[in-house]
Amino acid sequence: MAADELARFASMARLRAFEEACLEGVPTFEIHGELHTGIGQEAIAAGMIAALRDRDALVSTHRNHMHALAKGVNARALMAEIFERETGLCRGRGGHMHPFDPERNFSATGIVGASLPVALGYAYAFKLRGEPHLAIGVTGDGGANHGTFHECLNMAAAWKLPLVVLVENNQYAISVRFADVTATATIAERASAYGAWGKCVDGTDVEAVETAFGEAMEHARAGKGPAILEATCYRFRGHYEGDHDSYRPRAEKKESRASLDPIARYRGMLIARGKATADELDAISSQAKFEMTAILAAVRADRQPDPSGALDHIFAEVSP
Amino acid sequence: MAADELARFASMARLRAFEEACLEGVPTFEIHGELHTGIGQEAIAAGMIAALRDRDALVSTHRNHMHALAKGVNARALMAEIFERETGLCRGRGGHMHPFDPERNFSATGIVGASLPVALGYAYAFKLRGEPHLAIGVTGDGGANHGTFHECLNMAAAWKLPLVVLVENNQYAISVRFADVTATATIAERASAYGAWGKCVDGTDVEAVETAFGEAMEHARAGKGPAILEATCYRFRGHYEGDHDSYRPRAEKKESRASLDPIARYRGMLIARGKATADELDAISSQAKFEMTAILAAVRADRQPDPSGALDHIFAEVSP
Amino acid sequence: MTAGARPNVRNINASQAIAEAISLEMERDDRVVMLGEDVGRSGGVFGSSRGLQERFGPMRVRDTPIAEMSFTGMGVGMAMAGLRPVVEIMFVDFVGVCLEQIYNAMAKIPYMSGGRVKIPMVIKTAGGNIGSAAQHSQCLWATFAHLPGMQVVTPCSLHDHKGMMAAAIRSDNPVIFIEHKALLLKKAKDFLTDPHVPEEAYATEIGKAKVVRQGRDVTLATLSASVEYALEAAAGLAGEGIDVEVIDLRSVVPLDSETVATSAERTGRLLVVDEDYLSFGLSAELAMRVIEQLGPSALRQVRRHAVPDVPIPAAQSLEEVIVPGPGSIAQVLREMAKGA
Amino acid sequence: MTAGARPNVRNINASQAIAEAISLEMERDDRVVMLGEDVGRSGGVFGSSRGLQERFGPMRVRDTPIAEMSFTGMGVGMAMAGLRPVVEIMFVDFVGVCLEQIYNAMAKIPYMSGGRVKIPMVIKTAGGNIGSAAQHSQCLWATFAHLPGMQVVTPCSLHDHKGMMAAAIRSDNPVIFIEHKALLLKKAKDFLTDPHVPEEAYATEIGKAKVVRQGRDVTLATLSASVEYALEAAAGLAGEGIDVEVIDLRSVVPLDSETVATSAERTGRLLVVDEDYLSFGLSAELAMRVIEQLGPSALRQVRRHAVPDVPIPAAQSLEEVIVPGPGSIAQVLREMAKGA
Ligand SMILES: Cc1ncc(C[n+]2csc(CCOP(=O)(O)OP(=O)(O)O)c2C)c(N)n1
Ligand SMILES: Cc1ncc(C[n+]2csc(CCOP(=O)(O)OP(=O)(O)O)c2C)c(N)n1
Ligand SMILES: [Mg+2]
Ligand SMILES: [Mg+2]
Repeated sequence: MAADELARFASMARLRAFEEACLEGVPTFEIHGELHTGIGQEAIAAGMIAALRDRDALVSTHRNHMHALAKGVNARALMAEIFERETGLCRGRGGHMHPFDPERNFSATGIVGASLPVALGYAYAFKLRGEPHLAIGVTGDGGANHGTFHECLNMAAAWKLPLVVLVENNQYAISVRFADVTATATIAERASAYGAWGKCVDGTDVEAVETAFGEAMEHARAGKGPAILEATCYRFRGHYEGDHDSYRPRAEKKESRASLDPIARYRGMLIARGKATADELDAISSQAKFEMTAILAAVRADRQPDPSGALDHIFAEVSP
Repeated sequence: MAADELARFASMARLRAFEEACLEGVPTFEIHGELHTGIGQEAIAAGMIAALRDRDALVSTHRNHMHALAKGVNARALMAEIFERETGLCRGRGGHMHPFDPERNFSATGIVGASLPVALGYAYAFKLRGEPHLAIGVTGDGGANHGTFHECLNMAAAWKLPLVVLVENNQYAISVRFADVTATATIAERASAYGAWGKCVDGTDVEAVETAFGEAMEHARAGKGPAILEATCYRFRGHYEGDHDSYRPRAEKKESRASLDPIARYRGMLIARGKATADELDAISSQAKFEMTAILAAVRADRQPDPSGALDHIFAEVSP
Repeated sequence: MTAGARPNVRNINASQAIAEAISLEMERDDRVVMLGEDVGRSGGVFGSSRGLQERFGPMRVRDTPIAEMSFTGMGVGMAMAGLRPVVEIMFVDFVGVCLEQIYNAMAKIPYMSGGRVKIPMVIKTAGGNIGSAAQHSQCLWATFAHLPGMQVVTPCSLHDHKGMMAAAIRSDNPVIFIEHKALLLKKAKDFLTDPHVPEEAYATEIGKAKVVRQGRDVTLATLSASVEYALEAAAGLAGEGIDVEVIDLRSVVPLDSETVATSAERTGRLLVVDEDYLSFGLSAELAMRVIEQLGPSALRQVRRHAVPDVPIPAAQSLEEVIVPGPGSIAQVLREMAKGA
Repeated sequence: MTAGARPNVRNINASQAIAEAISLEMERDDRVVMLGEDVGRSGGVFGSSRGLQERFGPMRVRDTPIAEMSFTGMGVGMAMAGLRPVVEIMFVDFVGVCLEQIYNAMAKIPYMSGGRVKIPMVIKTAGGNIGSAAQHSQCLWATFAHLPGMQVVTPCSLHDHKGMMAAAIRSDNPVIFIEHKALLLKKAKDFLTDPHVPEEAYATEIGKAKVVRQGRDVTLATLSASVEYALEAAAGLAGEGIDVEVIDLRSVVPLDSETVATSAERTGRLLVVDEDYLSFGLSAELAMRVIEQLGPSALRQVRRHAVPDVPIPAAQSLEEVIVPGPGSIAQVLREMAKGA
């Protein structure tokens, strides 16, 4: 399965290169609001790709770019949206926290706790229509303490809806430490309160995520109700670009970046396994960087939306 | 402990007599909004009395009269409030869903899911000030599916706050059956999701409630964090007076009224135990009825609030 | 005056008219689904979804737990998945637990997606005073109307209850449909406004106000149950020689201020009656739009009569002086007729 | 024009002024507590509670999980238990998940309890546009103001940020304190309004508007960051011979329409500038109150300039034409000065 292994590595490389390209838009004010990247958390999105199908629905959060790419959203259109261009996925109206791709059943929200309900709606629609698709709702560890976590898992379980709740547990909600505001050691163990499937996995190990996510999806597909997959990880940058991030100890950040980098880890694993050489993997990384740099250049040539369209799209029809 | 047993019986008799007196105000439009009574659920409130202390806080729901009485709220003032009188606990402004008695740290809300957060605030204040008081938040089975259940238990557990969550599980949220919308067989088993204490008790058995509520209070008092006590029961009347209640099968209602009446059950137990005769217990019931009838008569003689005061109390101080 | 005498008028209430509209729309379009507390087995606490679950099954008519934030968001997800959900928030007062999904998701996604995503979703909810105190009596239409991206429909006549619910369901826009508890249980024969409800499916255009009584002296614009109160007041005043034009706004968004301005220009006097709170609400917005249209000096008098920024008290003696009713409306009209 | 040159002016930003106010009030009164996301270890995402947790400990300055509905209700319970909580809702846009506890509990309990219970509670939250798109840019002061029982404070000057936060904490009433993100990080030297922040504790009375620039031609009433924009516009127009009177409303509830009416009566022209949504908001309410006070024909012109009922777009090119700024304000003023 060397091909799969290289594909996984390439996915992670692409995700990181995409985020790094986005970073370029901050100092230039091309992205004039805030920006949240998922750098350091690539193994989770990459680990989802294998099990995701085209019509599955994925509803993400403020930290959504990598999930969008995993779901197959066009990178050029996504980056253009993040860079506030008319060519963006949403014509520059939505911006980086609110990308919508109806063709891929992908969406996101900037409001914590607001993603799972929408995913639940997709799950319900799939069940109602007898479709085999699944709905995946993403939340952070912080979002898992919001009431919607409870409400949605309870409903999904009571009605056996095909919902997978993916918890990206990076140990922090901005500055607030998971352990300081959470009753249990993991989110996954709450599964028992809903008769749901639950597992906590090392979210910096792309293969472990892929396996566990596959299991979660199978559980939901089998009509057994919701699954909670918690993937632990560490956020490598500030909560948003510009965050002082002084709430995380310097040593913790340093150590985590060294030991929890999913790309470096997988690189080491593949070399140790003799699946690829360092040069081969570096070439993949370069290729990803090249692709995203090209997209960035193209996006930068695009226009911002024409101000005359500022009032378009509020209502679907002209009000009578 | 015959004295305790008779006191318990008397408490339940008083609670029921109070509610029955309230019923009188509906056809006369003295209570011109809706009215929710707890008839059939007396063992729960009565079972709380032994462990409740004066400064403990109790935050109740739309079905709050019996909790208020259990907390020691003055029956005359409470009934006057329900009957919309100037002599009421809140001068007729609050009405039956919104009684506030700051001296007893008793309050309620008409919004489902809104009681536990307020109770959590009391619990936090008690801990902050190093006071030994406990906070009790009441919810129905329906309210336990609201997100606040999760949020509050999580916070109370993370911070080891002295909170007792009392769930009155009467199997229905208006017409919606507990089992149709709930993932687990009990609410109490969710305790594991919060590392909390949890127990489900027969809420039509006043002694069982008293024992279990005492344990829950002890747990919270010991600084071990929140306790969930679920008490099963059956609502004998419609959700509110005037409810068609056709969503509950006739046979179910009949059987439940016969087998789950906490007062009849306790009456039978006490007679069987030889603790009291039927006549003695009937005398207690008559006495309760007499007391509440007298209060009702007094309340009926009270005035409604003077219309000229309709704009009072919006703000504490005159706005500058 | 009332419909009792009229033939061809079924003596149904507004809840029945609504249930009929939803039923017909569910029949026409199997993407239409309904969800909320007690909408299924019970048929709605006011009966406005009676019979639907029996007819369309529990998947299309879903009783939910008390979890408004999540089932409202579920509606948003359903709409994105191609369904046309009607989500009931039993009383509008409860919207504080789920406004998030309504105003940040439902109402904004069409715009945020650059027009790529439509949210054909109806929030159906009951407002208004029938004696239920501070947490169960509010109207709150202005709360929704202040937030962009949703139409806000507030029918009064029986005819409109059915027609505007159908229009709301057929609309590709998010619609807030606010019922008035007093109208839901009011029967055709007791309505002053149009009580005629054809049995077949029909949709009534959203966004047009209607002159429900013509008059010379004062223009009274209002909505929902207050239209009935206004007509009652106007009928009484006719005997005193005061001739009131009554306009049923029918929706708050869109707000048909043109119809009001046309009338007010003629009468020179405008009264806005509103059962919602006075300040930062419908009354100022409508009056200002009329003034903007006609110029500041076109009107001799402008008055607002609404709940005076106070929570609704429980006691009837207090509620009566807080909430506009036929008596208080008549009083204001009398004052205006006496004035310039 | 700016404070750079002035001695005695500490070059702090509004976040620091607020943190200082809270700190002094916590020192004066140990019933004052603060809670919210990131208010503790991080000192607030805008730094407006920096240093408080170190100083007063984690029980009095509590970092919460993301559970606004419950921690807002917790604030209500704390207030009933005798504390004086300051609850931070990080961005006002998030209020949709917890409005319930704000408007049905915090704001109504004083009335519902017949005056027996006071809720001395402050909701502290940041609004306003700094490029954060539809779900992180709203102002929403009119949403609160429409609902009775809470004061709504919207400071602009640095001096007011400190003084009004202190007043809000000392008040026995529920207060919504809405900061503007652009002001929170703006330093004294860049303020056009009063940048002077005494180090000692002081409280500024809530409910009085302030004329921050005198002028003959047009009365411009506004609030929050728009006061700065208005002053900038007015300064530019002075060179064109247009003399604008600028009024800082400072609070939306109470709304000091008297001060505005007094000015507008003199100038005959009223412009309300509002960074909140146009319809069913502050602009109509204020204009109507002025008209009610002065009579319909006292003003030659009334204009409203606000966000035109559209979600805030992400792209700067769109945001700029949606949100009132110095340029667009100047444009409206020019049109008004040309008119009657
Ligand atoms: C309802 C709501 N409250 C607060 C916020 C502000 N906020 C945005 S992201 C965030 C932290 C989220 O933490 P987590 O869910 O762990 O996700 P992470 O950022 O760590 O990926 C907060 C508090 C918000 N957007 N919505
Ligand atoms: C947020 C909210 N949603 C809905 C309601 C309407 N409502 C009032 S009581 C009730 C049912 C409550 O059920 P449960 O919690 O089991 O209490 P019970 O009435 O059975 O005692 C509902 C849906 C409400 N008051 N608040
Ligand atoms: Mg996190
Ligand atoms: Mg129940």
